[in-house]
Amino acid sequence: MSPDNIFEGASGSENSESNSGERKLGYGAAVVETMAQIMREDESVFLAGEDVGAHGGVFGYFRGLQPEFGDERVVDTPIAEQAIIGLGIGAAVQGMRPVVDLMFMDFICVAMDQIANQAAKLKYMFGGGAKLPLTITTAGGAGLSAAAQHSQSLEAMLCHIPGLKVAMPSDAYEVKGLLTSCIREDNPTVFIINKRKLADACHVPEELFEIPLGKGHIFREGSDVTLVAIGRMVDEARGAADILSEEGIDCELINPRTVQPLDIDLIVESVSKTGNLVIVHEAVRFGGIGAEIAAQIQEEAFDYLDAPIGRVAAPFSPIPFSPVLEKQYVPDAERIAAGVRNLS
Amino acid sequence: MSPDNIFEGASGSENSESNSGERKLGYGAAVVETMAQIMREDESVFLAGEDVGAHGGVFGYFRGLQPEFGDERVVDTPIAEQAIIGLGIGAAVQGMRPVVDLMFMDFICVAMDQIANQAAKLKYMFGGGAKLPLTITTAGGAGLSAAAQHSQSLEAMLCHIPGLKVAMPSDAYEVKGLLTSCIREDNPTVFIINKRKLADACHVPEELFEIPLGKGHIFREGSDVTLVAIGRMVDEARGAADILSEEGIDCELINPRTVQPLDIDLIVESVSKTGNLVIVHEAVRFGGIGAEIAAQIQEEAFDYLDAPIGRVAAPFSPIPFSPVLEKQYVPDAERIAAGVRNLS
Amino acid sequence: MEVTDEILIDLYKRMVRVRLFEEEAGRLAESARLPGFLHLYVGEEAVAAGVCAALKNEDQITSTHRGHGHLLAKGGDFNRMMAELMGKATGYCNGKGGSMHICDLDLAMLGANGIVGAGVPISVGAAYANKLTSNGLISVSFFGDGATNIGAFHEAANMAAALSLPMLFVCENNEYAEYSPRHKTMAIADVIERAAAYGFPGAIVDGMDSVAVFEAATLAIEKIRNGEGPMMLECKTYRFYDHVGVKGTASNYRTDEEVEEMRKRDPLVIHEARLVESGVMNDEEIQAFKDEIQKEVDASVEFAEQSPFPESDDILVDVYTNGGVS
Amino acid sequence: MEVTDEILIDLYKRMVRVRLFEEEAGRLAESARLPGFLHLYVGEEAVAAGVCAALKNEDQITSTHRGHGHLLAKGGDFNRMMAELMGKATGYCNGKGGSMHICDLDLAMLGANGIVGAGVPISVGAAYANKLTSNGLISVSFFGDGATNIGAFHEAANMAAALSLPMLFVCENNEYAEYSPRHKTMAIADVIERAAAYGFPGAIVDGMDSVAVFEAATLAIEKIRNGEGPMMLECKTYRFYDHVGVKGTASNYRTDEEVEEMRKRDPLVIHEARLVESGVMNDEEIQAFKDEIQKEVDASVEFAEQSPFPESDDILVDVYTNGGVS
Ligand SMILES: Cc1ncc(C[n+]2csc(CCOP(=O)(O)OP(=O)(O)O)c2C)c(N)n1
Ligand SMILES: Cc1ncc(C[n+]2csc(CCOP(=O)(O)OP(=O)(O)O)c2C)c(N)n1
Ligand SMILES: [Mg+2]
Ligand SMILES: [Mg+2]
Repeated sequence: MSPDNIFEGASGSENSESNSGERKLGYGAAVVETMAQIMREDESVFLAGEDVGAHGGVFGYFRGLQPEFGDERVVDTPIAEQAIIGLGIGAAVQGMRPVVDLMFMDFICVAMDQIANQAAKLKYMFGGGAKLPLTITTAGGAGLSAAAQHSQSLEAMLCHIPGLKVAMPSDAYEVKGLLTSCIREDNPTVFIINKRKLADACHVPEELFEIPLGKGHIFREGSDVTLVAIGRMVDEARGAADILSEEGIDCELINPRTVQPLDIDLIVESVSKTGNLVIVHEAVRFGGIGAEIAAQIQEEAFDYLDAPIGRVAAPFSPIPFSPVLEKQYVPDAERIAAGVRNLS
Repeated sequence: MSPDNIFEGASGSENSESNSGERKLGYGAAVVETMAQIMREDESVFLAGEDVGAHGGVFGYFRGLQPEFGDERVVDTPIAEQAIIGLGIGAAVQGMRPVVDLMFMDFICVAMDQIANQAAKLKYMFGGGAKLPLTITTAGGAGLSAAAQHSQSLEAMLCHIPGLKVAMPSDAYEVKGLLTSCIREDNPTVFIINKRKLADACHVPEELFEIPLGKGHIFREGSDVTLVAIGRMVDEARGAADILSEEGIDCELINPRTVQPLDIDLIVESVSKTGNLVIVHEAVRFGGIGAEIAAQIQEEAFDYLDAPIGRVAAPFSPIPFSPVLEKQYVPDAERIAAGVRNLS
Repeated sequence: MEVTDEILIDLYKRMVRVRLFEEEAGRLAESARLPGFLHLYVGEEAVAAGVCAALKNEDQITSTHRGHGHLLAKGGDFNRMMAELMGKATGYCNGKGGSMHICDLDLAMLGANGIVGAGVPISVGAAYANKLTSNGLISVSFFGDGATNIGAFHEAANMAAALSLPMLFVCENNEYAEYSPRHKTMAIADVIERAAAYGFPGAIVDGMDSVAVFEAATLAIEKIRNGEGPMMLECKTYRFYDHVGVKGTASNYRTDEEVEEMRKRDPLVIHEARLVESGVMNDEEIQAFKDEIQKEVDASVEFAEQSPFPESDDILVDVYTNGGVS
Repeated sequence: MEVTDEILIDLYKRMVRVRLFEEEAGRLAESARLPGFLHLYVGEEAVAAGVCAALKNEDQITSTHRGHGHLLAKGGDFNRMMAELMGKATGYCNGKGGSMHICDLDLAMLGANGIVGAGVPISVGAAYANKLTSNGLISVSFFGDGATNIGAFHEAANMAAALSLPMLFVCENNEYAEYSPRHKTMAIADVIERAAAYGFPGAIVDGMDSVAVFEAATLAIEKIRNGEGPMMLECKTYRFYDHVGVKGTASNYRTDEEVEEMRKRDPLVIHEARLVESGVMNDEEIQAFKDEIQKEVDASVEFAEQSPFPESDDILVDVYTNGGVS
């Protein structure tokens, strides 16, 4: 299989850890490359979901896996999100390492019982006896005019459920490192693919590597204000940092990489240096992960804060279809920059 | 029907708005009295759910309704939470005012698509044409050794979904006033009954009355620290206030009554007086409604805060079965008092 | 039951409206003039037309991700639909819903739905309201073959049966769910075998023949209105275009030959032959009829393109009845 | 198939273990010595016993809110179960799960479940692992009649059929879901009619007769192990106590006469008669057998009561493998 030529895009962001290398890989292509490499080395990994097999996933990021691994290790399922998660849980308890796909993140709601009441709690309810090396992949985020039921960022719902880990790769490098860690992890993880990032390429090592779950990353150092951005918002925050730097405001940009566990120490450290914090996410502001970060930071870095913590996030509405509305809806570099300027 | 003699309990809290009157009614009995009175005055109200009819609900708070209103207006359904919510949505769009019951709050996960992707978004996706006067009743909260799947407080998941309103009555008075408002409201509401409060009685007016959704209530005035407590935690916070008052700490106790909309102005006002805030909820701390309150308050009352905002909530684990563990798990007056003393 | 000339024309009109509108929408999508995902109903027109022709205006329907067909067959407005597909303020949903959320409450069309199977429970609710108010209406849910594999469908079908609701289940069996052929996702010969699991009757219908669908639906609806409880129709049909949009995708989930073979059973062609044969319309009249409707379609494109986009202030409007929160 | 004396004794032992343990648990609950909700299996023992006797130890089962019966019938340990019911650190789940989450992974019992129907998809996953690894094992899901109304059951049953998994569906039809009689929540005569909707065979079995269950299960399991795909058994049974706990509740959802009538078909009594008739055991031997097991039950109460409660530090243990978060 040759995943390398799918999703290739000229645009794309550079991960600071990866500037050295030369091979570039697309964000979507990184999913399929990682899956293939892991499946080659670990017999217990398999993939199940709607149209992940013959079609290679509706976004194509599983393309080529079924031809290589066959239709038992890459299995097309009926439209049955609850049973898809259950398939993963039952197989994981039996010692497999299933990767199960929910096509759109919005569909976690269809399967929420299996995710939140079963997968997340099973080990605990069972008194610890079980391991649950289950990975749920799903595509989140807006920007494709896919409207209210196919564009959501619902990570906050998952973060509130003890037992889950939640990864949100912001570029192809993180796709590979985080997906590898998720699949090798003995706990249920949700791996959130941003559907607007698929074509963006950056340097990605050929070999498998792990990015630890729970360790954030400083994308750019700065002294005036800390920007914490989640998932694709890292790109927009970088844009904001560029704008602001021309105005003499020096931003430190932190990408938590996983929102559960959350690397609060890294943020505390940064804020204790900059004295200012703005958090950016695509999800609705009310009750988003930004609220938790703000609550923890005001607690742990109270004396360092020069101004209230700002949040730049989506307004309190479902995601509108019309491109003109959607564009207003999703935070972008300009709005983030404005959020920083507004710190008072 | 005579709901008055069910759920009667000697214990029980007083709602400060209600000290004047004399008739006392239990928290659970207030549900059934309110339902009955509303159903008498409004033909379009009906109740549907598992065992709500012949059995009167597993907690008994619908007892007597089916004998009075018949088995079409109080209908027992199959075990089918998705279809129960759908039943409510479809009937509400047609102009009825359905009340649909999900026995335990944990079961919102089984029906989350219908709640979060359908009910909450329908009006918006339809460009405003529809009204959705739907009330979802459900029993939340721990304390009955009902373990991880029958004890959760998941209001934060609902608050993050634009389109829903979420009420959490802390006593029988609020049960009546908030339930009346929810049922008369033209938007989908979730009415969260605390299952440990059922027997607690307080004064409740005989006639129907409304408590506005989105208006919090000051339960007790104080000058040193603001306590914001949700649902049953109001009782525990009152206990904490009593303990602390003996130590010379004067607490102002606010009950938001609804967590969506959230009466942030009331809290800001209080904090601008006291300079200190501790938020208390039964849900897991990470990503709970306390995070949102803290995030908003640090933003809007930054200059008034003398110390970081504290949160007293459940630890990051599923709810343990064993009574000894569960007792440690759920916040109580002592832990809240400790949380206030810890403000630094 | 007699299928009068008026009915034949009515069925034809419903189908042509869907076909010509959607062909146009397909062209617009191909030239990137429509945002978002577009799931075309072309090839399946006989189902929506046959069922909707058998309904009263006030009977409710719920729909799927493939919703234009259902709404147009029920009498939906070209202008408001085309404007919606373009995300314009004049659209059915003021530009907020798009193709997957098209609805028209005045036509008792309770919405397309982006979540497979999710419309079926909502139909149950409408049926329950009908029952409670004894308004004599029935509620119809359209859903695909693939949708019958999901829990929401099952719960709704069983609930409708248990409560004996006035509801018609219409399965549009086009033998695929996205790119998965049906035999891979269910182990039964016909979807209709599922009706028995809920205890209601069902029938298989030629979903390429609008008269057959109309007759079966009329029969079923009569019984349902008489209080006999829910029923299900499995309409064997086929989608002529791809799952999303028009062009085929990379994966070969079905062959060109299969599509060609099925296109021979084009519901419009079948119906046109019948119109001519029975002397209801001749070829010229048919062409004139189509031209007329094409003009309306063209006008709708014009209307949509001229229409303004929503204002950005609009984002927070209609989240709640009576104003916003938080 | 020959049902040997050993098998008869084995079946009896499984049933008696459930019965005596649960009667004891019921007494403890009545005297408020057990926290939480207790859903007793008494009356339904023949189902779990018959099925589990036909299984290999390593075959997986998932269970319901009524899970003690399944685990005990599969060989579960009295001490650990009683300790769990009391919330003790020595319990099956270290006191963290309680009655509704009883499990024993060493016995391939993948858990009771507090969410109706939720165990069925998990069984599908175990069956899929069996298939992928060709380990020759099968996965069994127990569920109630009421559970067949919920989406998770439907999705799981269809998926098992579509993927042709080695899985046995065992419906324990006790004719009630909590306080709702079955005819109010489904419009079919027998639950087994649902099997056809997924395309797998099913059979109705007398769920009060452990031999009948054993024979039907053995037959089904043989076919399933041979790769013929899933099957379903509907075991007609009855619960002798209330939905929760022991005592009847206020509502008259069933009559005392009905309960008395069904108690005449007590699976233990039926089986004891058979044991005596076929000369496998006489009355004294039966009594001795029971006394023996009662002693173990008594010892388990002793064990549980002597056992410590978990430490409060324990709350955050086992949320995650390899330590905690946040
Ligand atoms: C719950 C859910 N799962 C998956 C999808 C993605 N999806 C959209 S349409 C579709 C296929 C539906 O098949 P069918 O019901 O047969 O309808 P058809 O497209 O053939 O008309 C799928 C899987 C979805 N929208 N919702
Ligand atoms: C999703 C869900 N809905 C409702 C309940 C409450 N509940 C617990 S047991 C039960 C009845 C189950 O009936 P059945 O499946 O026939 O099993 P039985 O109790 O008769 O053994 C119900 C409704 C639940 N636990 N989970
Ligand atoms: Mg289809
Ligand atoms: Mg039952």
